[in-house]
Amino acid sequence: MFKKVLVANRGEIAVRIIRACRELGMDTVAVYSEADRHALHVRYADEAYLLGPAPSRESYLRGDKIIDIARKAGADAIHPGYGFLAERDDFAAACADAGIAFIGPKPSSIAAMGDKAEARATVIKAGVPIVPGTEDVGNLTDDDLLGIAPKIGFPLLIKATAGGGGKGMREVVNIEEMPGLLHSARREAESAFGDGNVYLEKLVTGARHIEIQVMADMHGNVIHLGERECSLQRRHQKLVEESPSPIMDDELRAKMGAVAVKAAQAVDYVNAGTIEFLVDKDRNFYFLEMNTRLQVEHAVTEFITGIDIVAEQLRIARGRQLSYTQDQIRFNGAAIECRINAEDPYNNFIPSTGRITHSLLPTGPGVRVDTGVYPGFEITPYYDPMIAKLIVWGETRAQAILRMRRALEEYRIVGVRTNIPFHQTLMDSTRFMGGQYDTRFVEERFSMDEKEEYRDEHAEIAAMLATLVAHQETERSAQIVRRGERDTSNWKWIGRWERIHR
Amino acid sequence: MFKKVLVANRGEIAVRIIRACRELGMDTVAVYSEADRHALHVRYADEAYLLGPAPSRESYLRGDKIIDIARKAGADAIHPGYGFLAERDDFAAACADAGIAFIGPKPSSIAAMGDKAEARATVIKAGVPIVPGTEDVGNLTDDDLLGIAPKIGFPLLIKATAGGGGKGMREVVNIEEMPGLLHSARREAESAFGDGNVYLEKLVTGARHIEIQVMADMHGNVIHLGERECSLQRRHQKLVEESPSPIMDDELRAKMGAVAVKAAQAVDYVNAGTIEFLVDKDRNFYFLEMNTRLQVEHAVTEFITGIDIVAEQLRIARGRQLSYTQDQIRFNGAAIECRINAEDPYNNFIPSTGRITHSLLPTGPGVRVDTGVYPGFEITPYYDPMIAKLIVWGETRAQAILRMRRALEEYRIVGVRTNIPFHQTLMDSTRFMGGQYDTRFVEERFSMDEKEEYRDEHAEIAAMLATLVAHQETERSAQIVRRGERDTSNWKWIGRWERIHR
Amino acid sequence: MKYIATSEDREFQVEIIDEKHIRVGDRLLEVNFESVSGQPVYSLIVDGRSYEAFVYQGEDNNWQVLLRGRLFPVAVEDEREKRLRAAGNSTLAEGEEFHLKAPMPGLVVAIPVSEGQSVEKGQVVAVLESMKMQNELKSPRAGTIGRIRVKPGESVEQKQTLLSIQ
Amino acid sequence: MKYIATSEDREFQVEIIDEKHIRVGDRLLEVNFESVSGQPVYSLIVDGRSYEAFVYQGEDNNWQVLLRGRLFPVAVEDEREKRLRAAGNSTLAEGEEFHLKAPMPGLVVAIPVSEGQSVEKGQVVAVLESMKMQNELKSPRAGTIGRIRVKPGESVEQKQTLLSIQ
Repeated sequence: MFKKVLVANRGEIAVRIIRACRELGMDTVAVYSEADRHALHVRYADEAYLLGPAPSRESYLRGDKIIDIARKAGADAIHPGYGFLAERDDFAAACADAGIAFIGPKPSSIAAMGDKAEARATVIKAGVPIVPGTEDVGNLTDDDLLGIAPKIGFPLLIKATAGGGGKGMREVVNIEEMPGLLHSARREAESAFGDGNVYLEKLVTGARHIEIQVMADMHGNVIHLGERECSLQRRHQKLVEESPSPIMDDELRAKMGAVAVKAAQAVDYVNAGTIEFLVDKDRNFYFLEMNTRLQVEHAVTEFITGIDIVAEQLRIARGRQLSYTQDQIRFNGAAIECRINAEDPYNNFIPSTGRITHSLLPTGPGVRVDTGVYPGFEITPYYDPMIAKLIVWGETRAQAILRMRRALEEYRIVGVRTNIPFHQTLMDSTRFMGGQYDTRFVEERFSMDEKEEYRDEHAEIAAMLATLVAHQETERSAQIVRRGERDTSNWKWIGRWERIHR
Repeated sequence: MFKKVLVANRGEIAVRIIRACRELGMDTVAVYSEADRHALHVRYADEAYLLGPAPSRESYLRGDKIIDIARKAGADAIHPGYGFLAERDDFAAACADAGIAFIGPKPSSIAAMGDKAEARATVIKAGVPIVPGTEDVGNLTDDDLLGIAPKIGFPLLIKATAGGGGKGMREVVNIEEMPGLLHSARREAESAFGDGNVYLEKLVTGARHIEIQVMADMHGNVIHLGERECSLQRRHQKLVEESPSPIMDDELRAKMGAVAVKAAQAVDYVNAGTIEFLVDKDRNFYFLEMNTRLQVEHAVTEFITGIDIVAEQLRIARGRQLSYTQDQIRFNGAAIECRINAEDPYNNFIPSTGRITHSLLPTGPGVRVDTGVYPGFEITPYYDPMIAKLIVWGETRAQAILRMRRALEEYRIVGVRTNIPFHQTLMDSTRFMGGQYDTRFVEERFSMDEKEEYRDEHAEIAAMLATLVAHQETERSAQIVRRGERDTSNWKWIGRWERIHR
Repeated sequence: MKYIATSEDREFQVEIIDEKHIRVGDRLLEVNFESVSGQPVYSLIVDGRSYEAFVYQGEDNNWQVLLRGRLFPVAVEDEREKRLRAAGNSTLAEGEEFHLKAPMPGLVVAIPVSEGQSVEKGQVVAVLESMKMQNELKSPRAGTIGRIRVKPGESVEQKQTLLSIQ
Repeated sequence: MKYIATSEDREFQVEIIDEKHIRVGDRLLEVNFESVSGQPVYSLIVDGRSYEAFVYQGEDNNWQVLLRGRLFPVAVEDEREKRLRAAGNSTLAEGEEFHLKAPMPGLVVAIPVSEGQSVEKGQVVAVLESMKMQNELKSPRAGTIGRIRVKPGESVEQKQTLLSIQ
């Protein structure tokens, strides 16, 4: 196996990867920005090197520096995690040139799937169904796109060809607003990926976002680890993922799994990857894109399959055969993940920064928390607001939901606002419990203050709590006033007042 | 199911039970001593009632008060956890009289197994092999015992008939020291259980302590969930448990499991229980005792079977059938538990008390931490020093050990000393890795400072760290001196000196 | 001390009697109220029910109570503040002379204005001490200070006129 | 500042050069040393290697370093302390006159004894300031103060005799 692995990432995923390396007896090298000297991945790694200033472009996106550090430290592999350099084929290629194993697919696969338009063309050849849209490869002008748009029909989506995570994505309901949206989409894509190319895609309404986890080794073996339901999103950011999907059955899973494997094979894929599909009301599924890297929500699949995906990534990258064949994969129970973000769900989800002063993690049976923060750590505005992933497992989906409610109720993070209340409200919503939701549910049909009867029940308790705290504060300030009086008597003080005001 | 369950315990097990209740939609009632107002089980429960002063006899052992509270709060069941009132048949009976379900076996079963001498007699009838010793029921005088001792042969053990957890247990190597040991054993048993009766048992050398988890419902179904290896003990206190046992195979497991079921049936057992066996070098096994309650180390079994034992306890107590048949029980992978105690492994394991100022829990795949403490909580001298249980799962025992090392290295508890370094040293010991240990290993053949080469490697780093901290301290105090100088110049100060000393 | 807490559009009369007792409406309740680890996390046991919540202070008397995964905005006023507000809010027509009255019995700490001085709406015209706290009394409108009837150091009765504003 | 740290029966010469550099023996090392969350938990990155340890103070100059699951007792002395110890330890026969010498250059802050005064073993006979710290010089044995050669406020050279004890 590898002797030393450099983890080119930060936060919970860097910690996750360091753990896998440690459990496989590999030394770990962390890299960090000036904002992250105290970060958990720096504390846990065997080695740590400063990359540069806080902004990603000057630190975690500096592939050149990272490769230099890997050389200097004698690391024989680099794990990119997700985000940052994970889907940059040039970085993967540079690693190869430097004789360092890139723990992920070949640069050509990243390139093929990284350019969304090319990806669509590639998988179409492989007979994979896709959402109608601009079939041809990118580099289309606004005029081209404005011409094609009516043929595709509205509503439609503008998507960045280099994109991901909703960056550079715009929804268009009519031709009039399209030029402006094209402009802003290109600008956003440019700044996010250094590539302003966009393409068009029909907007499938009432659709679910379901992805298939695939694993492929260098010996041509490709398997899938079932699906993850990712429809619960806000501004194209996933908030909750679960597996199995409430709408899934063995037959559909087998069909989608087979197609996912085909898509991976179409780009000669190696290592862990995820094929995202759109599934419409009639359970027709369409290829959306492939994430050629470890997914944030991989732990959901780890829970129901018992497979350590990151450890398997490391084995594969070392040239090992997959540890499992497709028919050895068993799905056991149900798993749900809630992404805990430092943002205020009562204030339009604006990001919340600050020092974490206190924290209490939910634990116990079937609960897993992957996090990169701890009491005393400062949440800076430089990076993703996701500070933790709370994942639970249950024998059934119902049990998993009950366990998630229990875990969310236990979770305490003080110092920054978090979206935990959002998740608690969601877990209580009948729509979620019924599994009846689509990609628009959170934005269009979900409200933070449902369950009135519940609120009435607790309004009085809230009144008592606020009053008790207010009283305590009053007492405290009163004491301060009293102390003040001892120093200078009111009379002197009043004298001063009079002098001033005469 | 039950509407409201009172948890007659504290610490991690009270929290564990509250979690199970919550996940089954039951309200929970906590009871607490004056020392535990801030305890986690009080914070997590739906209701909480004060029992009395810190000492257990005035709080957690006050069965009468607890039943009154249960009545007052309208709880329809009481879960005793382990320790305290868990194995008191009179308390179980009092619950029944009060019309409150006792989540555990019938009083008669507790009584039968609670009196160790009677237990031996009972299981012998059922054809269960036992360690040679005083076969007849307790109430033996010192003279009786001194007379029987030579027939059993030395070395032998004095054990409290009402006992458990090594309390009132003494090892006797010759007849001369026996009277004194009998006296101290009786005194300890008297104060621990209010019953000074003791019996004798042959000391099996080189033995392993292996227990079988059984579950029985009210409909006559009894199954076992495999074994837990508990040989790693210090002063008869378990420190590490694992399953499967390194010496176990399917055949022996089946045999011991069948015997365990027989022993449970012999006392018409209901709910979760554990049969402890001594296994000698030739893998002959002898019944030691039955713990008629939930075991501290139950989570080890939960990990490898996927069964939530506490949830199952609640269902059984409600009269449900067991959710599983024996042949549905599958053992998957390996699990290890380390008991994290607030004690100093470098200072003869003396208990350490104080306020926890900082804590960082290990998380990630296959790691579970059950704890009742958190930053800001005060560890008092009144209760058990066990503040947390760290349990890990791995596909293989080797992977579990590597994961446990990883988790122990991550675990930070500041404010009290803990035995984490003991566990880290143990996990590195070749004997443990080889699974070659018995009940005497920790006390007789284990040392905290093995691995010299390792120490040499880190001696210099330790030197640097100590120097850097020392330097920091020096600078700090120097600054204080400097500040002092600003107030009164040295010359004035010296003048004072001279006046004083002339 | 008596407070009026408004939560979910309902007014609750909450009286803090002592460390362990409060009265809500006419119900006397035994409470056990503790801050956890010195954080804005509070544990409340009231008649056996155990609650834990985050309580953050908003502007003025508004508090945010995060309880069981729900946010409850609560406005808390004590009687003094309520009277002050009443006093402040008492609307009045221009020109008409306004008599500033003591909202509660207390000690006149300062009269930071002098007769004939013109004042802005909301300007502090008197500082009154009661319940060991100093309360600023503001002018309800712009105008000129008329007769000042009290001097610093004097104690005044509730409703006693302190000064007038023309 | 130079220190001598004894760990695992080995002496390490550790010199603190500045915030970011130390010298161990003759190796110059770049260090990044931080306390975590204001706890006695310290993170040390030295030439890229990342270590985290609990560091507790024992008696005097003894420190307990809990590193990677092992406890390392470490004794840390700076040169001054080592000299002081040397000075204090210098054994001598009864009767023989002992000349107390300055263990390091510095300023005489106080001579809390007077000539002819009898002193106990270990009694403070001089206070010397150097490196912004005041160091008490103790009598190595019981005796009588002979001639006092320095006055408070005077600065002295290393090894300069301060006073004698008969």
